[in-house]
Amino acid sequence: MSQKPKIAFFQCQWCLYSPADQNWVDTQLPSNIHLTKTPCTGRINPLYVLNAVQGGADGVMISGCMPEQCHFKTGNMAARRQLEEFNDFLNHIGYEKERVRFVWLDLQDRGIIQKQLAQFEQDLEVLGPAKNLITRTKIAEGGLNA
Amino acid sequence: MQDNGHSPYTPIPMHVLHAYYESTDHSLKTVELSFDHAADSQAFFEAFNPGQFCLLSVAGKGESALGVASAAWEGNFVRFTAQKMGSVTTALHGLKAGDAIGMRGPLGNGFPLQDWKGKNLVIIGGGCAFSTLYALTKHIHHESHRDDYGKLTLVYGTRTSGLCMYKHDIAAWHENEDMEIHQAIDVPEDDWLHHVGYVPDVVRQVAPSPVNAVAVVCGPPIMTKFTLPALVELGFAPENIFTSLEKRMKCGIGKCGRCNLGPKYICKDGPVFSLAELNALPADL
Amino acid sequence: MPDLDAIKTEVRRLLADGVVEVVVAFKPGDTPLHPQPAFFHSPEEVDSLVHNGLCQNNLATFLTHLPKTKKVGMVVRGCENRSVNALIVEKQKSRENLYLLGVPCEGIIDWRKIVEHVGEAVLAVHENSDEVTVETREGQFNLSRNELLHASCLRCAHRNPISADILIGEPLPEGDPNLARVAVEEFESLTNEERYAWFQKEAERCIRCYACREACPMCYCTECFVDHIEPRWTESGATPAGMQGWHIVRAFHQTGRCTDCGACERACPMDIKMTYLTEKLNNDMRKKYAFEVGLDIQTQPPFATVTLDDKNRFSV
Amino acid sequence: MNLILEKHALPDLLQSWRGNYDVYLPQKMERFSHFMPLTDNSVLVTHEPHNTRISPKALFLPMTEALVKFTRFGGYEDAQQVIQPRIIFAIRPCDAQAVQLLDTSFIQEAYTDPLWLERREKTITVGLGCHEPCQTGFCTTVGYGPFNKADLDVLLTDMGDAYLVETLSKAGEDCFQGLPCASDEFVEQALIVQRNAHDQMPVAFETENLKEKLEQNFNSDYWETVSQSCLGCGVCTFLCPTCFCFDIVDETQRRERVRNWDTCMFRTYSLEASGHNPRPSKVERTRQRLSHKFVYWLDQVNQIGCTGCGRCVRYCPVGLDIRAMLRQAQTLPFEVSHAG
Repeated sequence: MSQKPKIAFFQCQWCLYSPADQNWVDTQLPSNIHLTKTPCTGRINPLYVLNAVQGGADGVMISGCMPEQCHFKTGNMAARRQLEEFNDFLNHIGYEKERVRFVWLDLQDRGIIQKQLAQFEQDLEVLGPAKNLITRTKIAEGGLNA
Repeated sequence: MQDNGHSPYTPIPMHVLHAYYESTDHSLKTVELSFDHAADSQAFFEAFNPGQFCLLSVAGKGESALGVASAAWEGNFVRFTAQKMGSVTTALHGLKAGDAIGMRGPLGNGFPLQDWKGKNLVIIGGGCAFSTLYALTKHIHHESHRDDYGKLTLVYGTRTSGLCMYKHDIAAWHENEDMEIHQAIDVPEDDWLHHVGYVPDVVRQVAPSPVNAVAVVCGPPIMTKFTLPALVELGFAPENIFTSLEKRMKCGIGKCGRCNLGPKYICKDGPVFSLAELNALPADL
Repeated sequence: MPDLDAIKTEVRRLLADGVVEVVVAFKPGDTPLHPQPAFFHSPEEVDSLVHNGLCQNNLATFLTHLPKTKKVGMVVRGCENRSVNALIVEKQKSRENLYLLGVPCEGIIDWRKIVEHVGEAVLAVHENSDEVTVETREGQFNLSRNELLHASCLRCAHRNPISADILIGEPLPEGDPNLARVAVEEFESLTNEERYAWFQKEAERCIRCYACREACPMCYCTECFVDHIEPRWTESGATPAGMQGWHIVRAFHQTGRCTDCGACERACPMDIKMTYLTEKLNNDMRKKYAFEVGLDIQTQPPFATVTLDDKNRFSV
Repeated sequence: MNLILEKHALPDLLQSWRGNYDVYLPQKMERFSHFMPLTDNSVLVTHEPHNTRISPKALFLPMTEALVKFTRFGGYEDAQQVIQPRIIFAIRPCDAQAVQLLDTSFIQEAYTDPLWLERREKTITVGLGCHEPCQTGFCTTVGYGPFNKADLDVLLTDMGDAYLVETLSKAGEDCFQGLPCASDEFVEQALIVQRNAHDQMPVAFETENLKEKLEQNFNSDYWETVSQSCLGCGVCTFLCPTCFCFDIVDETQRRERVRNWDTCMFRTYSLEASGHNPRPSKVERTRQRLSHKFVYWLDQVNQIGCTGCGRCVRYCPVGLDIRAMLRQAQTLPFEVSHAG
């Protein structure tokens, strides 16, 4: 792959306890990673994931707090149910399962997010650019309109 | 094709000359736009007639139909006042001087000024729909047109005094001997020197004479609904009562079918209709 | 086959006694292939009521068109009954305001298949459990009922209404609950590319008429996600991305809510297959959370509840 | 000019056009037929089930097309579309008539839709008359017919092994150059086929005073009755050959302003920013759809805005039938107007 894979990174704003980590995410993310901070993983509507996929992301990473450590009690568990199913569903229509990754971050973890993102990037490079599911940037072609 | 060789769906480039809040609650903002190309400006003013509207276009947000609130003699710019409602008007509220914007227009028929020559005019407006009436008043009030028309009576109602638009001009008009102006607000306020009450009631109270007169009503649907019968009661013939309609619009040139009202398209055949015309159309508003 | 007279008698009684204000059922359409959903307000109107295999709509759709407090009677089949239950769970109607006349269902006939076999000049259609007899100008044709059924009806596991106030006719043997699972597994055995090619081929015929949405009893949102202007979730036109986005999210919003009645597929003017999407979701709900839609009127769908002990891939 | 085209010579003829034209003809797509570009192994499908599912208006007004492109620094430019000269082969007379009706809306003195105009000017339409009546169609009822010639460059009549080719314009004549002339006898036979087809179409409803009845019963309960089982989807209008409403939206990521088909049957169609909706329920929307076709078109161009293709009847998911609706409308009370 000539270009680095594009990653849409959804981050729960509470999940990075260490200021150094949060600062790294806020200011030093490589340009191929697009950060969207949400108030909780429970706020991440599957539509966000679809939007990222159709917007041209090669992979979607979601980071949230450990179960039982959610700032809003159960937001992350609701997210877990929905997003897992959404990922399975996208896989049902041919989108590789590995392109969506969920990381739970413990409050004690330091410096783990860099490693996780790097690992994800590496895995995506192996998979190559996403091609199943059309991105929005492609001009209309095919279908009944042709 | 438009005269400029572009598709009628393509906006002409404009720039914001001035942008300022019109009401004290910041819900209304006025933008004055200048033309990027002299040819566009010439084409615009050749076709322009008070009462027409334009589609202002913000790339990525869409288009919004707004009545032109300036008269041609004012200079080489076009004025609009927008209430913050949907995504386009919210974007409009974010504009500042120097920003680029697109515009299509002038669209619609405008007021039939030729037919009104020599007649007394009763102009009744409410809320932010007053903008095209403001353009009309400005047009008529200009020295080069004033003698063509008879007596000018203006009724303008808003919910509060803060929502009153174009305060500077309206204050000047109050001083003017040449026109009769009645301002109204819905609820009493301290220091308010004019009428208090809803526009239809104020119209009844003012009771303009229907003799050789034309009434123009422009306001929110509910105001129009009650003002039109009031004018009929006062003796205005349906042919001499005019109002400007609005509906959701997309293309502005009678193609997309959206503003269809019976066999008419409000964008193309309107927005100005006489009550006589309206009575012949289905009540699909 | 359901006893039409028994249904009519019961509907008349409901209306005459004032048990309900309106009964939702079917009446004959202009052609025998298209019976129409109808609203019966008085016992006299009931003469025209029909109920046959060609009644292709899920009547529960109309429940959310009617005022919440109105007393409604409805002739329901297995799938419709479960849709009604799901709507009750979502508080779109209370059970007290409903009277359900249950009719066991032998599957819905695809009129397009009839047209493919005998052409459109259909004069009358008669049916029994095995056979459909179609009268046309050219003569009489006997067709096998099973061949004419919709795909979702062939895999139906709940042919009898489960919570009807009165059941008209004898209960039928229930369908095999494994058929749906097998269908999903069969599809999943294809490779990613093959599955995507299938999805792409189906989705790109879409004309964005939203008949699938309107025909679905669970799609009752006042504002659908595709109607949003800001943010615009997916392309609004009939572009490849827009069509795919619509089909993905339409189906996904049915997770734990879809009764697999197949009304979406039947309504589609472009013959787009859609149930392979919702079936997958239903299958997952059964597998992961042992949840089946509409079996009662209390159990919340899995996405409306959370537990700590979910065992899934994202768990630690 | 009347010519004979043997059916076995058709594939070669079609291929011979390919050099100069994009040729569109109905071909099989899944379980229905659809106008698609001619390829080396295209097969003409005319019998399934009598007409293409999507009307050929889509060839003139695509479901989605770009109108405006956004340039950098807030500018706009016309979206460029390359439109080749085209031949639409085997378009049915009802659909061709519909295109002619749409012309009255898209090509006007004040404003003309440039994309529509260009497509129209570059298109040659070869019509194929319907020698077998279609079950849901009612073209003769609305004043057109199975061999209606409006807006066709050529009309074909299926005579079994051959087509009778009636050329109706210079452009059409050029396309069929070199074919043998039809004998008077053959033409006579074709006329019988045409007349038979015409006579076989039943009268689906009376059109006399229909306009006045619909107009005068604007507030009648009738609309409530006929719209009751309507779902509010867009099938009828999207498949309709004369429905032309479109929506204009900005696709930010593609930096384009596009138009998409839209329909008066959707809630959001007439919903205003203030939240006011002039047509808040399916009652008003159904009224709009029917009135537009059977009242407003008549006011505007004195033609019924329905060509009786029957698609809405066939594919309505709830089996609503416009013919039955209008038959019911005929029972409405009305007064003869003396005004006009």
